Amino acid sequence: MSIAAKFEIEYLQYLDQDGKETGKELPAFAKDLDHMVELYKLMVSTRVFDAKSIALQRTGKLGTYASCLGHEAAHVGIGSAMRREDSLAVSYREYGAQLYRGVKPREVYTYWGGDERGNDFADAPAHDFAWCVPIGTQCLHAAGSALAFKIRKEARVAVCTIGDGGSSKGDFYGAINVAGAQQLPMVAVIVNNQWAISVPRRIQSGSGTLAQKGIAAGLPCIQVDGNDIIAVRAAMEIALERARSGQGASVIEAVTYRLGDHTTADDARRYRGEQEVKDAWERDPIPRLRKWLEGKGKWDEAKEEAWKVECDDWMDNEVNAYLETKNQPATAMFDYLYAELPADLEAQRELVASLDRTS
Amino acid sequence: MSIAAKFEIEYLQYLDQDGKETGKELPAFAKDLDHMVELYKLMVSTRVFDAKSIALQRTGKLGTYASCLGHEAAHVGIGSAMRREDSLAVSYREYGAQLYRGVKPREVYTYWGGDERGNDFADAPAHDFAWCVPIGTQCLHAAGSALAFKIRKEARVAVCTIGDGGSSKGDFYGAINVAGAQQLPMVAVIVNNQWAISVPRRIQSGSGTLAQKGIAAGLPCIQVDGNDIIAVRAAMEIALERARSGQGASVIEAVTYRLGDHTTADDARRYRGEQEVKDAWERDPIPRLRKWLEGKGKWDEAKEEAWKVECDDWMDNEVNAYLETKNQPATAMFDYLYAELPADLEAQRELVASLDRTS
Amino acid sequence: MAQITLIEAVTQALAYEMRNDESVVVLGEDVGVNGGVFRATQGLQEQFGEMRVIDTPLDEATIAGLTIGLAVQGMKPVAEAQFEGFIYPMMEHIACHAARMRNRTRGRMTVPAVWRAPWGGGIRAPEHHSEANEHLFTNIPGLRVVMPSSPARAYGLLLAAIRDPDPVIFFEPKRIYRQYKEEVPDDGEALPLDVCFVLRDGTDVTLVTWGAQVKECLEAADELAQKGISAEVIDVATLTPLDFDTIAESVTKTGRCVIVHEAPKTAGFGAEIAARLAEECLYSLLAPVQRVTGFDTHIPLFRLEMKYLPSVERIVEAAERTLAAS
Amino acid sequence: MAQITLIEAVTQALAYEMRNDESVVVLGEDVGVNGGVFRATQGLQEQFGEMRVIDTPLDEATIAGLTIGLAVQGMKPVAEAQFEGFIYPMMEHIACHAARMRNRTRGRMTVPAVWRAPWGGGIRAPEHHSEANEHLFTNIPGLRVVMPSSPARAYGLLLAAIRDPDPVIFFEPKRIYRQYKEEVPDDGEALPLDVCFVLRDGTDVTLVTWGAQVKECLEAADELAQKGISAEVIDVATLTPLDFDTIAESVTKTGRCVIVHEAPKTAGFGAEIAARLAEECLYSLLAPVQRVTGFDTHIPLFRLEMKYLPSVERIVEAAERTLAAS
Ligand SMILES: Cc1ncc(C[n+]2csc(CCOP(=O)(O)OP(=O)(O)O)c2C)c(N)n1
Ligand SMILES: Cc1ncc(C[n+]2csc(CCOP(=O)(O)OP(=O)(O)O)c2C)c(N)n1
Ligand SMILES: [Mg+2]
Ligand SMILES: [Mg+2]
Repeated sequence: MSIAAKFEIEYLQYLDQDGKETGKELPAFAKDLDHMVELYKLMVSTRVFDAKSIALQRTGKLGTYASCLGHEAAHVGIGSAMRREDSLAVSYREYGAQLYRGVKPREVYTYWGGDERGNDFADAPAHDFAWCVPIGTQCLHAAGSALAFKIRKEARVAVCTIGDGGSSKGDFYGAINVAGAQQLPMVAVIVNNQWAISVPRRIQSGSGTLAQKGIAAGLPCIQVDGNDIIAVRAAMEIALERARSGQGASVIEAVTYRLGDHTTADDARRYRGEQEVKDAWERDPIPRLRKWLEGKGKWDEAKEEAWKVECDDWMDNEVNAYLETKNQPATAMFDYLYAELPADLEAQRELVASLDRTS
Repeated sequence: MSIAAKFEIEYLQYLDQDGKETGKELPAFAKDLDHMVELYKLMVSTRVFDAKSIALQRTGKLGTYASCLGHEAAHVGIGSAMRREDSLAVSYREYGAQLYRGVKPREVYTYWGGDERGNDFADAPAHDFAWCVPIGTQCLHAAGSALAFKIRKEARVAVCTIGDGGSSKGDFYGAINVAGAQQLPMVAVIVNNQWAISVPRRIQSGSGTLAQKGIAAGLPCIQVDGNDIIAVRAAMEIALERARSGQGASVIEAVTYRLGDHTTADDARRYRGEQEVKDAWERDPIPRLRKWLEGKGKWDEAKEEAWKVECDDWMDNEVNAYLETKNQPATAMFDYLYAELPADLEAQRELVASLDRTS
Repeated sequence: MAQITLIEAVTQALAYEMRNDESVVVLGEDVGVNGGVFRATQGLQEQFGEMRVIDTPLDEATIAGLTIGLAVQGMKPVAEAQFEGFIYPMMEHIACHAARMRNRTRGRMTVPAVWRAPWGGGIRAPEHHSEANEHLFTNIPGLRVVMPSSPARAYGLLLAAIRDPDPVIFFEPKRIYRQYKEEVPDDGEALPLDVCFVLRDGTDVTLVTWGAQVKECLEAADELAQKGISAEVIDVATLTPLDFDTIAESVTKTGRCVIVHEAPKTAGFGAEIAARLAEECLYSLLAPVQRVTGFDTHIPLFRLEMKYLPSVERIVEAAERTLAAS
Repeated sequence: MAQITLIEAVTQALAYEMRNDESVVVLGEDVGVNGGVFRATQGLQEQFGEMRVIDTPLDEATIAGLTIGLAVQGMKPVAEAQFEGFIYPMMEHIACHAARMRNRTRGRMTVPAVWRAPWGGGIRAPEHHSEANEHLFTNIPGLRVVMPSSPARAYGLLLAAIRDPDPVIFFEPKRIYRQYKEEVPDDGEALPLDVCFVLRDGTDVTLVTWGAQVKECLEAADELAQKGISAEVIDVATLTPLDFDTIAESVTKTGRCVIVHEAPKTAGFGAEIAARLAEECLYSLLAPVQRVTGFDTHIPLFRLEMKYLPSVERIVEAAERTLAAS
């Protein structure tokens, strides 16, 4: 038999679900334990933020919210590996990555609270994309960004994240395919949390791994334990370096689990069993990193308590800032439609202004 | 290193470009030399038909025409492996497959001559799709057909063909992905003729083979010499049997070459070198099969001449039938829009009828 | 007989037709165990199995293309776009194939399929979940574009849509999915797809609308009645092919017309109705036609969305304007 | 100065802007060595290299999404849809992102991109190569939809489109790509994107049109002149946002209006213009508005396509009807 091509998909894991090292030599960043403590702290604060978001929604202060519970290692792993000049294109739940890059909780709340100003990031890089609700489309925006970087010969990388569900959409394929054909500086991370609302992973695709989707585009691809931040971060570093040095794009599948409902509008008990969720909690990314750090003497209960207090203060501050935000005037719907309002729309804007005055 | 998955892409070839057997044991159908002569004859008649089409276009009797020159082994290999109850969804150039299934040259001419009636196949299976110009879309129609067959528990297979260019389109990915996820009785054949109009294969994708695109969908995939009809037909038979027996879909890449222009509206000299085309003629599928049959004592010059005469008669007949076809009345644009013409369109139809009477 | 909501009427129609015609299948994202994110397909997979209620991969082009393949091979698929704002990747298949297959093949192949989609704003949903894009389909020949505005019409029109031998786009105004209940006998009686429904007779002004705005128009008619103005209210229901005769008859009688819809004004479907009036009823018009619509902006995120949607107040005011004009 | 065709004017504008602004890049299928299937990008790759004239894989969603990514990161991409009939898979990106990015981010991110597409019928092309789908975009806020009708306007409007800070859909009427030549100085002068062009003054009837039909309207005006009827001809040029004032002024003067376009009648962009007339110029209308358009059918394959397209004869007849009416 004549063989035209051969492929292997590596699976990467450094810490098992009990926080034990698997034996593989740790990457450089993981030997910097102070840095690892920083990563741990961000994972914890992301979870605190997430719980607060749900509380806000339950008390009517927020619209539909997509929780990131359980995704902290994947998201922080992605965000922490990137440079500020890189560009991030997320879908809607990757807060851990975004917070790392400077998006503020108050911005998250403003957007999911029904106000466009949440997307006008104050501190995060201006070249990071807004939340992207139409599934998969962000991958092509990342590819376009990567193309811009390549054309301008900038040593920057465009990163996109996509769900297991999203990996079925033509846009994901289009993005990795053009990234492969044009050797674009891009990294596509499939955050496989096993569910796309109620649709389980097996219904999305017959492929054994989602990482292997990259083979279709001729890209290096790897599957990592998405609950092991060291694995996620390590794979990201390799892929980012590959892209930055002109060697093209990569696909990373981070295998994790959506511990919560799809969004606050969803009730996952309708379609998935309790046992599956219980099992997934055993793989929770936060305790395993904590155990590891505790084993290294870098973390303990007192530190945990102190950090949670800090997180709470931070959240209070952010929530207050959010709650104090007044609505935009109704005319705001016209004010960023074009660089300048076309004459033909002036009468409509005036009508809205008058309605706004009377109501 | 822990490995999550491994893949190999087989390359299949029975006859080399000189018509010599490569040593691999021939499949059963290829041992039936009379059948092989039939296949050869259809490849030749397809080429005769194609030359006539171009002549018709050059003399103003046809619109834009997409030649199949050089694709005869791939197309006849596909068509001849299928059963009548299977369904074929082509793009626009797969005449060799269609002729095998009963589409008439006069129908081809009628369609490319600007008349919808060309798609109302008289003898080909009514469940075979019309020509499909929007690239890639036919793949999903095949997937939908396969789903219908599966739902109804029919032992039928839906086959689609797609170009190297088309394999970049989201629809191709969507089709193989859902076929893999739902174990659909489908076969997707990528007819890789190296060019998508002026865009060379390498610009379509960074993937080493196009066959490996199937890995993304978790499908068995194989690359075959698309100028070796035995290889094409053998791969088709395996894939069709797999699908028919409930084992799901496959992807086949048939590597061939577009020896002519993209269509009669194209001039390939603008973008590709003469040498490349010359080299490709060395791999012409027709002489190699002829040499092999001649070696087996099943074919000779006299037979060739006799068959060409038969082909010419057949073409004369078809061309005459085509040229005798009167235009539809202009009102025909209304008559197959809905099962029944909606009342609101009656006045428009009447206007067209009156214009038609006066012009 | 139980009282049911509009969304329950959708489910009832689907279940009825699936029981009576085994070629009917449902497909889309989350339509299976979950019963759809709005519960339109609730219970159907349990009743009819995974082969007839099919969760698809997350790709709208895939859903649209599968639907065409199914329909061409003799099934009657009812596909769901989870929200109207995600329907764009279905358009190539709908416009290039569903709408054209019969024409392309001179009747050899047909696409008796339905595309359902929750439509419109007003439910405080996230971005892209509030679109009103009927205009994307009303210019495509070969399609029917249908929008119910009550539980009974949802039931009857959806049955008609499924039975129709040609492709139908069926937009469900999600704002009124659960707005009220009414008795809808599960008798399998379809409603016609070629008529507008006159919901209220009147003599002074005609309010023409469809979908969720029917409610506001009926309320506006009440308010106008209190002011001594008699408004006729027409629910267009099937936008294309349009039953213009019913509208023309009404406007010929009243001489005044207010068209109300949620999509942006410019090139919305209201333009077509106003255009037909300018072509065919000019001499009956006693006052300029009025359009009360969404603005030519994107529907804002939910804090401001109610300022975008046509309100009773704006409709009443427009109707009064038509009366002041002459 | 050489005389050039409309398509050469497109090339000239692209080359001008690429020379003067290195953020301008061109991308699409076959735009490179081949120079596009109509030669719109002929010679550009030779001049500006593979990094600025980019052949993409064959996926329209890919082209559209890349374009947005490029634009957001500060480039000025000009994307090509090879034919307007293949633009559907671009729509999600155009409608959900290009048109909304500025609004979504309160001005933080913008999409200064152009999508070019050869548009319309009449060139004896195969199926799907003759579509006139401007209506798909005219209802989308945040876009500009532009269509030139002469070499000079193609040059000036395309320059304006590329320089515009917001997304522009630029439809090129392929039937008149090479219809005639005129002098078009390569002076980098853009034309405004917010005005209709009055191409011929008249007093009796206003012919409103765009794209390829401008030619038929001008010919119709000649014929009408011979019959003693003075027709004003307006080339809308930028469909949205619309310069309705110019149209209103004309119709207020003439009292009669014939709208001519190639797309199907129902819910075509002509409906919007007729609707505006019914709303804003009712009292000036001396006769019913007339629309001379493609029919509400798919444009037939080429043997019958000329029976589908608006003809001089149909335009003249409609104009005469408006004069007979009053
Ligand atoms: C194009 C499109 N189709 C459908 C939806 C509705 N929708 C929102 S999230 C979702 C599931 C996404 O699943 P996945 O990609 O796995 O991401 P996850 O939510 O698990 O992070 C769907 C179907 C959408 N937002 N966009
Ligand atoms: C969606 C779509 N985009 C663009 C085109 C224009 N077009 C027609 S054929 C073609 C190239 C197709 O190449 P390939 O898929 O390799 O098939 P081949 O012509 O080589 O058989 C293109 C771009 C089209 N028909 N449909
Ligand atoms: Mg998921
Ligand atoms: Mg090809």
